[in-house]
Amino acid sequence: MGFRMEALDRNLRRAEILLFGAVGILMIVSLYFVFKVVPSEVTMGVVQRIFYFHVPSAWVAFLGFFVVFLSSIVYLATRRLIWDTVAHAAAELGVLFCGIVLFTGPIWARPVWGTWWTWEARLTTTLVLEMVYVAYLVLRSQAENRDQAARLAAVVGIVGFLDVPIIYYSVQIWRGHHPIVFKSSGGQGLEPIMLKTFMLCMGTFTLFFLLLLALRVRLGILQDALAELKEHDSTAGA
Amino acid sequence: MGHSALLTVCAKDLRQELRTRESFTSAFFFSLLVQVVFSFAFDFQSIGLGFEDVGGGILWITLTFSSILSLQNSFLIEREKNCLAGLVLCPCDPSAVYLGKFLANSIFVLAVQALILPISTLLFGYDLLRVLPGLAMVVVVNAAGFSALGTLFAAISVRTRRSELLLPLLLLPAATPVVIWGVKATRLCLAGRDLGAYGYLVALSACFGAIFTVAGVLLFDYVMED
Amino acid sequence: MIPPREPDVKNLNYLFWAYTLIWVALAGYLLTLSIRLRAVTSQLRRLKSRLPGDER
Amino acid sequence: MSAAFLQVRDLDFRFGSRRILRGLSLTLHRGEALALFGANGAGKTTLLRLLATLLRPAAGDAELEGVSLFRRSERSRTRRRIGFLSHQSMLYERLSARQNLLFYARMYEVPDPARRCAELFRLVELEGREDDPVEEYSRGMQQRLALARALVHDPDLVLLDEPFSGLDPRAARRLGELLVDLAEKGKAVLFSSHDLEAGLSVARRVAILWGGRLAFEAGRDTLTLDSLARTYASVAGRIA
Repeated sequence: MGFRMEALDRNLRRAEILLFGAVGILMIVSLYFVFKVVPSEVTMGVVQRIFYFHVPSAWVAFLGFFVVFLSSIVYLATRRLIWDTVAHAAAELGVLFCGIVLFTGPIWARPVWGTWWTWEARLTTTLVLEMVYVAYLVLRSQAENRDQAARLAAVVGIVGFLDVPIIYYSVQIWRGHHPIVFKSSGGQGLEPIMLKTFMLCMGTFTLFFLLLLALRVRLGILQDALAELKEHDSTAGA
Repeated sequence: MGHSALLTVCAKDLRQELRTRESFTSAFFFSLLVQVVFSFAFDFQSIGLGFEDVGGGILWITLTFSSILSLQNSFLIEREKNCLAGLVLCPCDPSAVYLGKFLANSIFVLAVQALILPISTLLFGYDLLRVLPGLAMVVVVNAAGFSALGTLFAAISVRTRRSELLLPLLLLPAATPVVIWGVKATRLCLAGRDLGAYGYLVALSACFGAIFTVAGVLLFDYVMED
Repeated sequence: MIPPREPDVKNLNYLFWAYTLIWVALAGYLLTLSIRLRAVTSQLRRLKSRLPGDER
Repeated sequence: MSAAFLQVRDLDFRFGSRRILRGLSLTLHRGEALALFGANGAGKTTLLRLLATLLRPAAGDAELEGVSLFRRSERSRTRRRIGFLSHQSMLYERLSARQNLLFYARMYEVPDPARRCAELFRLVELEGREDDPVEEYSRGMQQRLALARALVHDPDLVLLDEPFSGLDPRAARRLGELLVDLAEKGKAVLFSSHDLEAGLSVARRVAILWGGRLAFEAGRDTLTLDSLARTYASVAGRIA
């Protein structure tokens, strides 16, 4: 493995330990706040507490897609595979957190609106984005070799992200009426304690995202190194 | 220098299609099949719905999937004898190849629609002539928007192992905006509303097409590189 | 401000399921990552030991 | 000898994690034909595709009269000067030979496409079959048409990947004469081959590609067929 890669690997490992500690503590504090400290929202009752993890998941998924977008551009400019590894890791996390949003959404909607699925603008956008980035991951698996996968995925990573605001806007038009009181109650209507808890959860999830990203990127680097060694092994032997 | 390569590529695709008529026949019969199946499914008299309510969906499913067939074919013909490499080696700007293919694909899709729409009036008994000018514009703008993104994704998926699987998977979610605006505009148009009612939707689809044509022009070079 | 008890109780299981599933997803992913990481590092170590000479 | 027309300096190429070319260097002059020998997988095709600007090298550079082949800003001008005949014909089977050639002539912005195509059909002896679809052509005829396609814009550097493979002796001889004629007209010709004899009959210089580099290079006149065969075996033997 190249010298620079080993340095990166060491830094990632150091970052992981720090993040692991921070996320561990923050997660416990968040859970304590969400279940013990913060009062229930008056209209929806206790089930509204799903909000404190649901919305941060959506934010982190969106952050993941943004990281894919940036690292795809940098990869196309510099052609260094490390950026492609970052894009791949971020896309995988984006899909994971979108999945979390997509199944906590209905669980929240069921008791409050009586239906599992509501074509609410944000939830629908998340569904469409999940499909776009699952297609991104399928593209990677279908590519013939690593360089082609990186190049084609980078193009889809860029085009996919350009599509995000357009999808949201088109879904907004389709659903027409004002979005159901999902997030807006979180914004203005929240009491200070609720807002603090919400911010706490956002911070926790962002750190959690960074932890998972570091782990997944390191995995990508090691996989590349392994492939190189195997290749070397086979040609040296031949 | 640019437009000559664009027209040459487009002319070549049209000439090849005229000679083989592969993508036209497959797209046309697929669309016909979809329309026939829908006319089985919706017996308008009994369910009390006019065609206006459902027509948008029917026309759009036909348009979407038949364009995927012709987008797929437009790059499969290049893959056969590695003509993709032949195109890459040309001194022209790769975006000229993209725009040439985009133009050819849009023409194929619209040719299929031009034949399917009259047939759908027979199957579903709505008055096409009354809505024709508006509907034609909606179909043209949305087909172009769909092909703009579709041409880029077709060029991407043809290079991978399973391009037939990958193109719909990549294109359909990403093209959701065009489908949503297209269906909504078609329904308003079929309901006899004037341009004022659905003009903004056609404008939005046009923006979608413009954005992804520019993206295609800028990114096509990276896709075609071996 | 003590939250009213009765209307919440039946929704409690939804809350429970939501958080459980979030945890299963996150912890599960973390687990698979660490397993895959351990597998790759051990394979790397084994392969490296087999090619002592031309270590690049 | 004039200055080097094509200068390749320690070219590296990696396919995924496999290093196919390892610091390959090569020079080619105008009016010279170089035969490139090497076993399958030695990197002959990769080298030719790199020089045709279809691939990007991991390291090293190749210059055409001082201009790098891989500089994006020069790419259009560079590609106008390179002709590439690959394993696959790059022809549209459903279109006629004339339509194929006219298409590429227009794409390369050849001044008078019709006249140029007629000239090429005469050169590759396909007169009278111009309007048949390429799918009705025999393998030899398709190869001749593919050669015409590679020469449509009268390139200065002509790259041919295994042009002699699958040709009967008569066709091989005719192709050899054509390549010699190209070199005499001042073109730089680089072709890969398995057929030592055919290569020797055409090339002014010979090279053997092995282990990602030129393991052997020599002028044609310093060699006989069996001395080349012996060197080839020893090169392959020594490194394997």
